[in-house]
Amino acid sequence: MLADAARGFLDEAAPVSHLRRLRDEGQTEDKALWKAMADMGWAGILVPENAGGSDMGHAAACVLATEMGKTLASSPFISTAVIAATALRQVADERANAALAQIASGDVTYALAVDENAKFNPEATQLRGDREGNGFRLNGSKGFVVDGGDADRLLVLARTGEALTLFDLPADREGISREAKSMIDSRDAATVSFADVEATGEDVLGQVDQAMTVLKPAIEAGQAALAAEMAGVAAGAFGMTVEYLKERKQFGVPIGAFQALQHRAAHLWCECEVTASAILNAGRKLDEDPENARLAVSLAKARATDTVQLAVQEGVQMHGGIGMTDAFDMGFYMKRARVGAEWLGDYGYHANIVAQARGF
Amino acid sequence: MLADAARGFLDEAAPVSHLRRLRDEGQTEDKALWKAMADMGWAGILVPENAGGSDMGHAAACVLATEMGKTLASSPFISTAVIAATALRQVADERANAALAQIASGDVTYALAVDENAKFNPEATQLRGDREGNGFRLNGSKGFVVDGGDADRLLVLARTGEALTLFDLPADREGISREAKSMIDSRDAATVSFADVEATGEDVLGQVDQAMTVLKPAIEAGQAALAAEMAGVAAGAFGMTVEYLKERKQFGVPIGAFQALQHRAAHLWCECEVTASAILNAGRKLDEDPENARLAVSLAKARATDTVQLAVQEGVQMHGGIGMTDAFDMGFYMKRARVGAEWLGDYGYHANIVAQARGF
Amino acid sequence: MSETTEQLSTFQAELRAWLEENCPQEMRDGRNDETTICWGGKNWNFTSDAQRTWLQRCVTKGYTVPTWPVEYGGAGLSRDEEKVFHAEMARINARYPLQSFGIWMLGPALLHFGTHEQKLHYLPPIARGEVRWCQGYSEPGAGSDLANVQTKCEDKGDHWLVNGQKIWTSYADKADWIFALVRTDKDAPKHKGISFVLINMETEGVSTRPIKLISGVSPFCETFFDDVKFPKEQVVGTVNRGWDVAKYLLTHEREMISAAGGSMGTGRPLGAVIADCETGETDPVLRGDAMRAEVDTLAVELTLERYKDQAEAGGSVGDASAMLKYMGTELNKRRLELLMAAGGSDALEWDDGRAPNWLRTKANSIEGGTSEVMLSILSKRVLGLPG
Amino acid sequence: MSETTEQLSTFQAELRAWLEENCPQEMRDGRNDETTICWGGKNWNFTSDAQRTWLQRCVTKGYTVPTWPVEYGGAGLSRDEEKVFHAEMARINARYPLQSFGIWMLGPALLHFGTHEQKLHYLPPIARGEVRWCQGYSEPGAGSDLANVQTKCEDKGDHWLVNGQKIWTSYADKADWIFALVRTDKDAPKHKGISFVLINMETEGVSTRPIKLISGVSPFCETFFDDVKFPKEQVVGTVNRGWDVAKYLLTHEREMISAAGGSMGTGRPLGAVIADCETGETDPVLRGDAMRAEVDTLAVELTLERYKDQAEAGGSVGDASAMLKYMGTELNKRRLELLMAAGGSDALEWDDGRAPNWLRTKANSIEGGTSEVMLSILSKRVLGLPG
Repeated sequence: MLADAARGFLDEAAPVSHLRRLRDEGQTEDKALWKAMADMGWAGILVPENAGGSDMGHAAACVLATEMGKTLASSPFISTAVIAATALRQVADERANAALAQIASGDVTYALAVDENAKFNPEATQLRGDREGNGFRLNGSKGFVVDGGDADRLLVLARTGEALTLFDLPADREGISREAKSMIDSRDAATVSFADVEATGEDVLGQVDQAMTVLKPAIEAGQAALAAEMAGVAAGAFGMTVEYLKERKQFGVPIGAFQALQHRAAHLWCECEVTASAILNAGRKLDEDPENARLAVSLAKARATDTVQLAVQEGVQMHGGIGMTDAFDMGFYMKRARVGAEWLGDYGYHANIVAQARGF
Repeated sequence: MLADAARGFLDEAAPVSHLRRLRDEGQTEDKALWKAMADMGWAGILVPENAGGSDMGHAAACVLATEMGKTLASSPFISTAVIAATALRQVADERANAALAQIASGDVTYALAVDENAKFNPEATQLRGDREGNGFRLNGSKGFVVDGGDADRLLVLARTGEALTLFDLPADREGISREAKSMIDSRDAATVSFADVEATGEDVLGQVDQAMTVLKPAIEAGQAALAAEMAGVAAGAFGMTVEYLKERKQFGVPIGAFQALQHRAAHLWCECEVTASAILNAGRKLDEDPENARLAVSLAKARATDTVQLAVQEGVQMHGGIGMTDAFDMGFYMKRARVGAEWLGDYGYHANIVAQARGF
Repeated sequence: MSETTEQLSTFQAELRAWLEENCPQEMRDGRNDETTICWGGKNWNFTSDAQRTWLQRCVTKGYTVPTWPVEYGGAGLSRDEEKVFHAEMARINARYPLQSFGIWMLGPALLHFGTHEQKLHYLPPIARGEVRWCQGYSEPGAGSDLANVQTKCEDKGDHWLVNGQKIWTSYADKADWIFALVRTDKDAPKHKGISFVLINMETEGVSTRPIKLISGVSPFCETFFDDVKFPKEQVVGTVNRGWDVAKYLLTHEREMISAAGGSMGTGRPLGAVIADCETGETDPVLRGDAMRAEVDTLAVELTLERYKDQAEAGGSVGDASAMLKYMGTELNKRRLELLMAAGGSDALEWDDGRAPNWLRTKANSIEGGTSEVMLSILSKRVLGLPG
Repeated sequence: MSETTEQLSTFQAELRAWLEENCPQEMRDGRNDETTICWGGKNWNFTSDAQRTWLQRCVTKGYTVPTWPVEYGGAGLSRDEEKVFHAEMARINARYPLQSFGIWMLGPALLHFGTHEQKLHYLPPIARGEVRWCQGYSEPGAGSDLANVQTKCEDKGDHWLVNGQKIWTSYADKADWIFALVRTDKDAPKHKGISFVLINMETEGVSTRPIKLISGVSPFCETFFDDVKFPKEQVVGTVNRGWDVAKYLLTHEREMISAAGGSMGTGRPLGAVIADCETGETDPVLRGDAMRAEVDTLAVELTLERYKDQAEAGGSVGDASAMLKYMGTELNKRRLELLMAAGGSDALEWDDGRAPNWLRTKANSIEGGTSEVMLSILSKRVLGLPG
């Protein structure tokens, strides 16, 4: 039901042509679209009702993310409505509630600034948060800050001595400079530099030296939603491909009548179905038993990463020459899939977590 | 030319039914067959002419091994004519020449006793060769000694202090006991135990503490020949499968008319062709530049291991139910392929050598 | 059908206590391979007293067929209760008390197509492990084309007369009864002249011959019918409409073979075996492949559960069950290849025991419809591709 | 054709000395990507003086087309000498002085099917990098069916008149001439009414429109012929037998695309890139996949060499070249996927430069005949499977 409603809205308001238009205009953000999503309760899907949210939970967030993936809708949904909202909920003090309300209303967007190298690895954070008086002074830089070019606020992971602390800062705080990157998926990502940025105890999200208490659930929620989006990207690419197999004629017959393509398409469908199970399971687990969702989330992200790669590769190949052209949408799916594969941990990262959880 | 002659002989003297008959009779050895091979110069293919061999080189040995693989001919060819002959050639003293002559004539067979655990790893040898007086006392045991149940002599790798020494012993030396194993490929392999086995300096092949000088070329020659045999096993299984695709009718047409099977068969053919190149290259390299053949040999073994697995798996699957029955030959190919995958280093072992040689 | 959480908790607590008291220690090793399965039947030889005791105790509670109605020998569990049941069984590593083609296949077919009399007559003996069934679908040369039924079954007024031959009949040499597809109208179109019949294997004219597989075992037979007479009422569903029953059953068979994936082989989790392997930690190829296989295994198991939930909720699984069959069996082959690789040369000896399991999995993607047939079904019926 | 070892050694020594003296340092970085290739042609803008110098020096020795006969601008090298040539070039990481469709495709076609006059007229300007050629094979909607040629070419007595449209013409907007398939007999069977013609791109009525690819670049164009007239002698081979030339050329194209595999991408060996990757050493999935790709790369390269040897020895490669195309391009896609994975988030930025190469490889298994067409060719013509 939620899926149907979302699909109806997205097909209308954010089809692939919408992303294409943004790209052609050199934009990565559509404020009106995000406002419309907020009005439907999407921005507040993980925000408590008393803070103005719809509080529908992670499984529902995954449903939305999947639908967004199908049309490649460009929005700060995962960064803001999933990751930041989940982080803020772990704190749940007055200030956090106010921030949650601003998320739900669509007025404030967030980005997560964690990565410092080419691979996701929060524990390796080097950005320094040196104690100074009652506060901190931040120095260092973050790369691949998804949605970081346009975001109003940043969640910044910093090394405070031996431990890690999470800061919630306005993006225009003095000393922060952002450089928007030209990304292959035509979405927003930035490098963010911190030069003597001052932060107070007020800016710390959760407890000093206890970043992971807040960040772990936020990252897991984000990984699950991203996996869901990737499953949607796979489904979108697969849908286009199956339609093409039925329509396109070659040597006098629809190419979907060729058994080799039939079997590959059927195999891909099976992979999509199996991945869908892992996504459903991750959303449910985050709602029902969030303390123990690690395995379920990594399973979903690993499967989705694998499946979406196969879906876009088969998508391009089965479309033949037209699949390679920029004028056709398949390339957008392939590029988004590549970004989704890397963000918040790649296949090997998550498969390794699965293996460890399974005792090897 | 050599291949054609070999094929003619093997189709007649050692088709798969020959291995089946040996198995059904509980045998692993056919002395008459080996004698016939020796008479054709196969046993002496790597033996110098002055020791009665045909000295045709490693590329030729690989050609023979490939043909033997096609019909699953059971013989001590790799253990004796390739591995032992190559080892003995490294020494080339009078005693070694006499031993080479006995190999060439087919009168003496060898087995290589190296493995002690489930994975090939000569450097990890623990079997003790303690110095005693002018000689040695051997204690320990070797597993997966291929052709070791029937062999007349054993090449035994032993730890002599920090270093390794290779012994060339008669299999009936006092203190040696052999237990033939029931192997899935119906070929000869044994566990060999050494209890206070006495060896003299005469029994050392090459220099004391210098096993690898002799053993490394011997193992590389064996690996190349085994890779070649596996390429032959793949070709044999593939040949049966293509024939079946042409003959077998299902839903009223030959199953080879189904495009999905056509493409899989064509892909398999491509894999076989590419592996054939790696085999040819390994044989040539061993003949022309044996000091630097490590990469070429591991490349061949890795590729052959991969290809033969695909060939037998597709072979069974494409044959459907009949492929699963013992009455049909495909199972013999699958089982030999499995043994060939493990002997003298598995895929990961050799792929790792390739990676290291390529700088990663 | 839907219980409150409280009811479920009560059920779980009672079940846990019952299992604790009734499941013999020997039956708690989680094994599920050819040497430990209890197949039941008239001539069954229990491999241990514990196996006999465990079966008998489960029979009294209906736990051999937990979801079947109580009147037919089951426990009448709902889908949620069934999940609890399996979870509690798994918690103590309990072996299944009984497995059989009667449970997996004939039971579901009779529950759906059988008359009340047929259900009462045939189901309870299955639930009690007293009658062992085998299936007679495939015929020599027909291969994947299951509707290509040549075995002739003539209406002789007061009885049927059947002549012909079946192949790939699992354990026909050990079964008491067979359910089979026979041709009752040779002039009708291929799918319209088939009936689904039940025949006692002791009937005069029935004979079997085991087929030895490459794994060395003989789970399959050829089965011959030579002027075999049997009563008119031993037909399930409508005469000449047996293909409907067969199609329905194929769905169950697919799920069964797929479900077997997770627990086949050694019964130990794949990761544990790889971890034990000498080079498992250091060989990135083996470790990487094992990681992939583990990810896929968990996801396929979740999919099986999801489809069961869907079926329980009234949604039809239908042709999509071909996906479970395909993915489950292909995955299982991959898993057993990895177990063999992890076993190195030790696994190459027959005595080691791994090889027969490994070779047996090669049949998984052939029996009950090949992977190729599954993909064709999916491509045409689920994706709607032409041809 | 076969030299003594001594002759080869002499050639090698001379070549090495020549290269040492003549190959500019800047041309020794082994690069071979869109930004560094020298395509030549009337309007070519050299990217550096070194690029110009390097081309000119190679032209004087015939090293732009080392195996072509000297009279047509080549160096007349034998197969063994060619191997030495490539080995010595690789030893100093020398860039190719010139690449073009004239060298790869039209040249071989003319050498095989052209008249002596045609060879003398067309080949030397290709060898000197003065004329840049493009190919006009595919037409809109025809896809893999290259013989589905609709572009109409009429015999007007003293000239040809051509009307129609080509698609996927590589760099047509930068080319001086095009070689194209046109239909000269619309009533003949599909493969029997096609001719292989040569048209100057400056001829009135020829126009092009670039096609932007997902990688952001536009290596392909649509090319339109609108009442284009050209001389009667600009036909290669026999009129209406152009398909023979096309088939022959496809073989060369397959080898070309396949051969490009090894050197495409960053030009660095895969392993080095993986080793640099943060998680390359510890992530068994990435490392295992890279090991596999490296094994396959070396074996495919050996296969290409083997087939070249075979062709040199007089054996026909023929349809088996479809294997080189298929294996080479599929492998190249795998390699670039791995390079992207090794690059992590850095590789996701356009400025990084890896992404265009990665996306470009996706076309490799489509252009010049899809992987599916290659597999069908192999299955029918090499394996002899029916249908």
